Amino acid sequence: MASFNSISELLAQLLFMPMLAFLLGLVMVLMYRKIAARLQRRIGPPFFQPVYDIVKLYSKDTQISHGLIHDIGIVVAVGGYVAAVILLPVPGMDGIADKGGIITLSYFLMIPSLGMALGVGQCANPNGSIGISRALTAMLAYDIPFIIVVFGVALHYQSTSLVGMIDYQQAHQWGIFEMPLLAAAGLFALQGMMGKHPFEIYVAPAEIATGPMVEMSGKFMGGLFVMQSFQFYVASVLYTSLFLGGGANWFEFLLKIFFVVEIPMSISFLFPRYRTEDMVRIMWKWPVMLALIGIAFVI
Amino acid sequence: MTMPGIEVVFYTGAIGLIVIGMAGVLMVKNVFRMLLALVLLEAGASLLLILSGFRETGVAPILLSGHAAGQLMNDPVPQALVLTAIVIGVGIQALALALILRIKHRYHSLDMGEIREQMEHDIAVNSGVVSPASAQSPEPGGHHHG
Amino acid sequence: MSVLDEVFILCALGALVLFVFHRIRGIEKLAVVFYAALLYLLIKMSGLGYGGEVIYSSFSLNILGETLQWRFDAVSWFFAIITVASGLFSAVFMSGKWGESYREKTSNAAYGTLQIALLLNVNSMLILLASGDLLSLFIGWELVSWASFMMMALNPDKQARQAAIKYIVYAMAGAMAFLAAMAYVYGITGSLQYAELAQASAALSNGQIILLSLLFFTGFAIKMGLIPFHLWQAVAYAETPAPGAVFLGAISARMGLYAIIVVLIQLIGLGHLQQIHIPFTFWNLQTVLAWVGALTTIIPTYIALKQNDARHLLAWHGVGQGGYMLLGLMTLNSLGSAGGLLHVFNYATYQAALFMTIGAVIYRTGTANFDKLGGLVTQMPLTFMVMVFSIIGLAGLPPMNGFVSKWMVYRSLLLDGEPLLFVAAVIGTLGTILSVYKLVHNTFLGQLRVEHQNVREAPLSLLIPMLVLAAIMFVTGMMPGLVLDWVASAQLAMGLVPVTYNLGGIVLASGGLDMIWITLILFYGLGVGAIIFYLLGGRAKRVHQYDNYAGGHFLTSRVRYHYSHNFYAGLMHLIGGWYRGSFKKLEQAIVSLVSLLSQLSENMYRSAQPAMMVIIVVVLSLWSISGGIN
Amino acid sequence: MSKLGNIPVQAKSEKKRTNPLARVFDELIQFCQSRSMFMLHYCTGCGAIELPPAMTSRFDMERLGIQPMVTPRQADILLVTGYVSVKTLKRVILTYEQMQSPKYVIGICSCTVNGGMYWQSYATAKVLNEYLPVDVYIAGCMPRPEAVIMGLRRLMSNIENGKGNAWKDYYERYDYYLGNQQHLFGDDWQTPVDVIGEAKFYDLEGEETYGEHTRTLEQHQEPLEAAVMRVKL
Amino acid sequence: MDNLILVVILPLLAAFLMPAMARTSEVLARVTGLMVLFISIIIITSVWGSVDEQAVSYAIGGFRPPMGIVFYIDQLSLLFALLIPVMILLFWPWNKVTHIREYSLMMLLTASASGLVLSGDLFNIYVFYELLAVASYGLVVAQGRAGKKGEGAALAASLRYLILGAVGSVMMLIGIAIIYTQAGTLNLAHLALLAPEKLNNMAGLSAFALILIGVGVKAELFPVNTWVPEVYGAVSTRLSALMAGLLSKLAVIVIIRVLVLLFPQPEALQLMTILGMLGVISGELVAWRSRDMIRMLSFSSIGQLGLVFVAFSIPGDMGLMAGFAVALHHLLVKPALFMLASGWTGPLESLKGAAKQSPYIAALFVLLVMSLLGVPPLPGFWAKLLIVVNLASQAAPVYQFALAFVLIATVIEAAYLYRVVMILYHPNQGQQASVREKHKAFELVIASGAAVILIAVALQVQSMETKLSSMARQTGDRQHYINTVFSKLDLADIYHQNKVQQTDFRSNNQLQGSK
Repeated sequence: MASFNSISELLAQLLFMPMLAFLLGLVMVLMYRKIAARLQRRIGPPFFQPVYDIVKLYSKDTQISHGLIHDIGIVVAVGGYVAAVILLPVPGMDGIADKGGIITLSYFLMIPSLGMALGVGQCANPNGSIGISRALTAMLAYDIPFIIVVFGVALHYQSTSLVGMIDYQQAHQWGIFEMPLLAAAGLFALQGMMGKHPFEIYVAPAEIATGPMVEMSGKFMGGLFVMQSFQFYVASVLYTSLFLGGGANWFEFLLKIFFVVEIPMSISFLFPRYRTEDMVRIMWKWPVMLALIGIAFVI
Repeated sequence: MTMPGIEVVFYTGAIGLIVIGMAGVLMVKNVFRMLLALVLLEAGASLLLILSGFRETGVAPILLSGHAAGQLMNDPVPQALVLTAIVIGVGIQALALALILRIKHRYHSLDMGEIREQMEHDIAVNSGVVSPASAQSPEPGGHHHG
Repeated sequence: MSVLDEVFILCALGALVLFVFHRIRGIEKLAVVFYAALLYLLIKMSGLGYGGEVIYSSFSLNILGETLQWRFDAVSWFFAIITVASGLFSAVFMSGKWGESYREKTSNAAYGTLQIALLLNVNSMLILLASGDLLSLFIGWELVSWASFMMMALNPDKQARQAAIKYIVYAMAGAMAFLAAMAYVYGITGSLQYAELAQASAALSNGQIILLSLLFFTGFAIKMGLIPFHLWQAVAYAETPAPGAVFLGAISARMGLYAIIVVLIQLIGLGHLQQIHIPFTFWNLQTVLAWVGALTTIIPTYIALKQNDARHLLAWHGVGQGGYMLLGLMTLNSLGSAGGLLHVFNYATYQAALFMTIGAVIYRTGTANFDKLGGLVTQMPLTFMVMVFSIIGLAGLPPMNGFVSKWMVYRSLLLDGEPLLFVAAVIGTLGTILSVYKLVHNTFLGQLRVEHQNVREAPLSLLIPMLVLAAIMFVTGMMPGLVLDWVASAQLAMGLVPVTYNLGGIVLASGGLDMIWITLILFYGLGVGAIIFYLLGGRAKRVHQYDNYAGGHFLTSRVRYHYSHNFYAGLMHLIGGWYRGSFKKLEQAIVSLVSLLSQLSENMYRSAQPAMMVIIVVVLSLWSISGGIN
Repeated sequence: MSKLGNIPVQAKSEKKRTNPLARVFDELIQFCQSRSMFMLHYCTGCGAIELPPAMTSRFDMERLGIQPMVTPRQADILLVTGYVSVKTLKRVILTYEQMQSPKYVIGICSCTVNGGMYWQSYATAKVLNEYLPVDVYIAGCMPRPEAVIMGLRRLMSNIENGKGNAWKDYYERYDYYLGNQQHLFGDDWQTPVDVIGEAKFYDLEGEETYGEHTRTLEQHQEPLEAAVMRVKL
Repeated sequence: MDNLILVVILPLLAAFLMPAMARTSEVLARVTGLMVLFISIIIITSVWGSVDEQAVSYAIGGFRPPMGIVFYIDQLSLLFALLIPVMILLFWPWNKVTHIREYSLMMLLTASASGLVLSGDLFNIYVFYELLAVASYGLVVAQGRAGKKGEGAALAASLRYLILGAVGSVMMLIGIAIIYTQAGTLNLAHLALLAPEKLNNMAGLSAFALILIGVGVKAELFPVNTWVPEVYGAVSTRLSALMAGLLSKLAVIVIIRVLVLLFPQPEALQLMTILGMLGVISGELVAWRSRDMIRMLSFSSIGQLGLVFVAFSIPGDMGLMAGFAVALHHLLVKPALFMLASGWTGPLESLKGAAKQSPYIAALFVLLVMSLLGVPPLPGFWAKLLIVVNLASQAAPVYQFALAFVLIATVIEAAYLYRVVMILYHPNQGQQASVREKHKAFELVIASGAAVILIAVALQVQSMETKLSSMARQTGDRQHYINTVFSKLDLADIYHQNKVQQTDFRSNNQLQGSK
C-alpha cells in the first residue's frame, strides 16, 4: 500500500491534484467545443475560450442567489469533484487515492449531483426542478451499467483499490484486453456520465431553459463551468485507470486520458437527443447486457 | 340354500324404518310430516335396540319356577331401555306438536322453508341488523346478504 | 439480582406508574426519566457490547416441562440499546411542544395512552430481546405485536385504523407461522430450548430444515415487512402519531431481523443455510433469503418513489432498508453480516431523525402532503439541515453512517462475486437517492406557499433530539469503529467471524475503508469549493422567489409554480407500467377467497332442513368406516 | 453620449466595479468579457431569422466567443430582433432585468430603432431605448448576418475599451426608464425584479435613480424582499 | 360421598314439585330452586378434593355393577358437578315476572346435567341427555329474546333445534344399540373392560360415529350445529351464555368419556379431528362475516368447540389435558362475552365509540378477546399452545392438517375480533354510540369475575397446569375406571362369566355369530 513520505508531500498532492485536474479539464472542454465545431464545419472557439468564459462569469458585477442552499449547492458541486479528483490516482501521486477505492469513488461522484440538486431546488424554478428530476433519472440510467462494470472490474482484479488495479494492469495486461465487453459497456456509461449529447435531455435548452442551470448566474454558472472541466477529467481518468492501465508516466497518462475523452466527445454530436425514458431504456438494455455478459466471462 | 332367519326380516324392517324416517326428515317440507317421519325413525331405532336382545328361540325373560336351565331367554335389558326411550320420544313429540301449533299460529305456515325465513328475519330484526320496516315482506335470504 | 432483573423491574414499575398517572400533566417528564434510567441500566451492561459474558435474569418459569428464561447476549444488547435509545428520543420528542399540541387536539387521556403505548412497545421489545428459549421468544413476539397495534390504533384517521387492522391480521398470521414452526420443533425435539434445537438441527433432514426455515422465516418476514409481506408496514407506520412513527420506524420491524438472527443463524445454523439446496433449483437457502432481501430493497423503494405523502414515503423506505439488512446478513461472511447489523443501528438513527423532521413539519404546517408543502427551508433551516443529513444517510452517501454499512454490504457482495445481488442493491440505492431528493425537494425546497410564510422553526424540544441524532449520524459515520465494537461482539455471539475494523472503518487487504480519511478528503474538497465560491467572484444579491425566470412570465403569489406532482414523470413513463399492484391483488385475492369460503360456510349453516347435516354425515361416516375397514 | 445617433445613453459613472476580480484586473476582465459573450436572442420579430446563419458554419460566431444561451441569468447580450409590441415589451423588460450585469442590449432591425414598418401601429413600442438602455442598434430590414456580426464586433470593441456601460444607465436613470414603461403599461406596472434594491445593494444608484415614477411604483409594489433564512424557534 | 346422589335427585324433585308448590305459596316455589342449588354446591364442596388420588364409584340402590346403575365420581365429573349449579345460579332467571315453569325447567336442566356427568352407565347417560334436551328446548321457548319478534323466532328456533336434536338422539340410540349388540352391557366400566376385544372393530367404530354425531348436536359439533346461530340469536344472552358455556361442554364430556373408555381406535380420534377442524374453520369464517355481535359470538363458539374437539382428538393424556384447558377456558370466556354482548346489540357499526361511553366494559371485552385469541400470557395462550404443540407431535397427517386449520382459523378470528375492538375504540368525535341497551349489573359482575379468574389463572399457570394434568391422567386412565367401579370380587366374577360365555340370557348374538 502506498503512503506518503511526509506531510508536505500530502499537502502538495492535495493542492496539486485539483489544479492539475482543472487545467486538464479546461483543455478537455476546449477539445469538446473544437470537436463539435469541426464536425459542424466551423472554426470553433479560440484556445483560451474556456478561460475567457470562466473569468467572465466570475467577474460579473451583479448576480443573484436564491438563498444559502443555492450557494452551498455550488460549493458541494465543485467540492465533491475536488474530493473525487483527489481520490483518483495519477502517475506518481496515488497516496491519497489509496484511501478511497472504487466503491467510495462511485459514491463520491453522486455527491456533486445531489449538492447541485439541492441548490437548484432552492431556486424554486420549476424548469430547474424538472431538470433535476431528469438528471437524477439519467443518473439512475447510467449508474446501473456503470456499477455493473465497476463490479466486474473489481471482481476481476479482486480489489476495490484503484491503485491496486493499476498496479495489476501494469504488471499484466490492460483491462480492456482482458475484459473487452466490460470496457465497451463502460464506454457507454461514460457517455451518459458526461451528460453531453445525446444524453443531455436534462439541460434541454430550448425546452426547460437548461434545466438545473436556469437560475445560475455569474459565479454560480462559473462554478458549474469549473465542475464541468472536473467532470471530463474524472470520467477520463477513471476509465483509464479501470481499463487502460493508468499511466506509468505523465506522457502516457495524458495520452490515454485525452484519447479516452475524445471518443464520447466524437460520438456526442452524431446522435439526436434521447428522451429521458428512452435514455433509461437504452442504458438498461445494451450496456447492461454487455456488462453482464462481460461479468459472466470474468467469473 | 337356507331360508334367512327371522332376525334378518326384523333387522331389515328396523333398518327400513330408519331409512324411511331419515328420508322423511330430509325430504318433507311440512313440519308436521317431518315430525311423523321422526316418529318412524325413532320406531326403527327402538326396534333395532330390541332386536339386540332378541333370540330366535328365546322365550320371554320371566324367571318362573319351572324354567328350564339352559333355555334361551330374550334379553330383558333392551326391552326396558326401549320402554324408556319410547316414553322420552313421546314426550319430545308432544313438545314438538305444541311448538308446531304455536308456530302455525304465529307464522301461518307449516312449511319449513318459510318458517326458517321468517325466523331469520325476526332474529335479524331483533338484533337490529335489519330494520323492522321491511318486516311485512321478508326478503328471501334475510339479512345475511348485507 | 442481575442487571437484567433491574431492567425488568424498572419496566414493570414504569408501566405501572405510567398507567396510574397517565392523565396527569407532566407525565412526559417522568417517561423521559424512565427511558434515561433504562438506558443507564443498559449502559451498565455495556460489557456485552465489548465481548462480555451473557447476563441471565434470575426470573424463570417452569411450564409444560419447559423452562422459560430470559437473558441478554451481545446481539440482544445491540438491539436493546437501539430500542431504548429510540424510545428515549421519541419520548423527548413528544415531551415538549408536540405533546402539548397533541393534548390540545385530543385529550390528556389520549396523550397518556400514547405514552403508555410507547412504553409498552419498549418494554415488550426488551422482553423479546431477552428471550432465552423459543417459548419466551414467542411470548415476546406476541407482546410486541400487541404493543405496536395499540400504538397504531391511536390515530383516529380512517386510513390509519384500516392499516392497524391490516397490521394485526398480518402480525397474527406471522405469529401463527412462528407458532407452527415452534410446534414443529417441539414435535421433533420435544423441547423448546435453544440448545436442544441447535443440537437437533444438525440431525434434521433437508426437507425438515426447509420446512422449518420457511415457517420461521415467514413469521419473521411478516414482522420485518419483507417481500411478499411488505404491504402492511408502510401505511401502518406512517399513519401512527409522529413519535410513534419515529419509534416504530426506527426499530420495531427490526425485531424480525433479531429473530432471524437468533433462529435461522444461531439455531438452524450457517452450515444448513449454505448447504441445503432447494429442490429443482440451483439455489440454496442462503441464496433464497438473500434474494428476498434484494427484492425487498428494490420493490418497496420504488413504491416509495411514487408516494405523495412524506410519511408514507419514509415508511416505504423503512421497508426497503430492511432488505439491505437481510441481504447483508445473508452473505453470512464477516463483512456483510457486520454491514447488515451496522445498518440496523445506522438506519435507526436516520429513520428516527427523518420521521422527526416530518413530525416537525406537520407540527408547524399541519400536513405532510407533498402537494401542499414546499420552500420551507427558509422557515425551518435546522429541520432542513437534519433532513439533509438524514437523507444523505438514507441514500448511503458519504460521509454519513449509512454509507459505511452499505459499503460493507456491497464490498462483501463483491468479495463473494454476486453480481446480480449487487446490482439489485445498487438499483435500490439509486431509487433511494431519487426518492429522498423528491422528499427534501417537495417539502423544503421550491416555492414557499403563501400560507406558510409565517411558519417558524420547530420548537426546541423537537429540535434537540433531531440535532443529537444528526450528530450521532455524522460521528458514527466518520468513526464507525465506535459501533463496530458492538457489531463485532454481536457477530461473535451469532457464531460468525467478527469483522476486522479500526476506528475509521474496515481493514481489508484488498481495499478497506477509512472513513476518517474519506471524511477529511471530502471536507477538504468542500473547503476548496467554498474558497472558489466565496473568495472569487462578486457578491450575490438574495432575491425574492418570484424573481425567477419563467420564460418571461410574471410570477406572483397567485401562481403556483412548484414542481412537485409526479416528480419523476420521465421515469414513470418507463417504469409506470410495473406498478401493477400485483401484491395488492394477491392480497385481495386471498381476502376474496376467504370471503367466498365464508359465504359457502354460511350457506351451509342455513340449510332449510334442520336434520340434513346429521343424516349426511352419518351416512358419509358409516360409508367411510366400512370402506376404511375393508 | 454614445456615438450612435441620438440614443440618450448617459453612462458617465466611473464608480469602481463591485466585483473584486474586476477591480484588480480591470483590463483583463474587460478583455475576457468582450471575448466571451453569451447571447440571449429574444426573437421578437423577423430579424431572428438572420441569427442562425450568423452562428453556423458560414460565419461561425463561436470563434468570437459568442454562444447562444437560453436563460437571461446566464446571458450577457440581449438581442431584440424585430418589432416589439406592447405585450412583448413587458417580457423583454422582465428578461432584461433578470440578466446579470454587465449586460448589453442590441437592437436589430429598423423596427427597434423607430418602429420601422410598424411606425403607425398603436400597439408597438417604436423606440427601444426609451425602455431599455440599448448599446448597439443594427439597422436594416433585415440586417444581413455580416451586419449582425459587424454590430457584435462593435460591441466587443466597446467593452474592451471600457465603453460598454449602458447597463449602468439603467440603474442610474431608472426613473426615466420606469416612467416610459409606466406611460405605456399603466401606473401599476411592476416586474418581479427589484431593480432599485439591486442598485442599492451594488451601489449603482445615480441621481436619477429615484423620482416620481419610482414613488408611484412604491405605492403599489408587492414586497420583493428575499426570504431570509433564520431560526425562529 | 353417598349424598352426591342428592345433586341429581333434589333438583329433579324440585323440578316436579315447584309448579305444585306455586299453587300454595309462590314465594316458596321461587326460593326452592335457589335452595336446591345452594345445597348442591354445599354437598359438592364438602367432598371437593377427595377424589384427587382415587376416583369413587357409587352404586345406586345397592345393586352391584355391572347389573346395578353406578355413579362415577372423579375429578372431571366432580368439577362439572360443581360447575353446573354454580353456572346455573349465575344465569338464574332472576325476575319477578318469570313464570314458575321456567324455574322448573332450570331445575330439570340442573338435575339432568348433573346426572349426565356423574353417570357411569351408557343408557343412563342417554336418558339424562334426553332430559337435558327437553329442558333446553323448553328454555329456548321460555327465554326468547325480548322484543316484538322475539317469541316467534324462539319458537321456530326451538322447533328446528328439537328436530335436529331428536334425530341426533335417535342416532345415539342406534349407536347404543350397536354397542349392546356387540358387548351385551351398557355399564361403562364393564364396556371398558370388554372394549378391546368387542368394540375394536367396524361395528364399534360405527357406534362411535353415531354417538359422536348424536351427542355432537349439543356439543356444537360440525356440521350438526346449524341450530347454534338460530337459537343463540333467538334467546336471551343469559341462556346463550349457559348453552354455549356449559351445556356444550357437558356433551363434550360425554363424548370424551365414551371415547376414552370404549373406543381405542385411532380412526375414532381422527374422525373427531376432521369434524373438529372443519368446525373451527367454518365457524370462524362465518363469524368473520357476521354483522352483529351475538351472531359473531355464536359462530365463534362453534369455532371454539371445534377447537375443543381437535384438542380432545389428540391421543394420550396430553390431548385430554389440552382439551380440558381449552374447554374450560371457553367455558369461562364465552359466557362472559355473551354477557357483554347483551348490552351491545345491533349492527357492529352502531357500536362506534362505545369504549368512550363505557371504558371499563370495553377494557373487559378486550381482555376476554385477547384470551380467546390466545395472546400470551393470558390462559387462552397456554391452552392454544398445548393444542398446537401436541398436534405437531402427532405423526398422522390429519393432525398436521388440523394444525394448519387451527392456525389459519386463529388469524381469521383475530381479523374479526380486532375489527370489533377497533369499532369499540372508534373515536366517534362528539357522537354518542348508538348503543340501545345498558349493561345490567349482574352481567358486568359475571364478566368481571371471568376477567379476574383469567388474570388469576395467568398468574398461577404452573399450578393450573398440574391440576389439569392430574385430571387428564385420571380421566384417561381406563384401568383406573374399571378398578374403581368393580371391586376385585366383581372383576373375578366378570372374568368368570366371560369365560363361561353367558349361560343364561347372555348369549352370542347374530352379528357376532356371523363373524
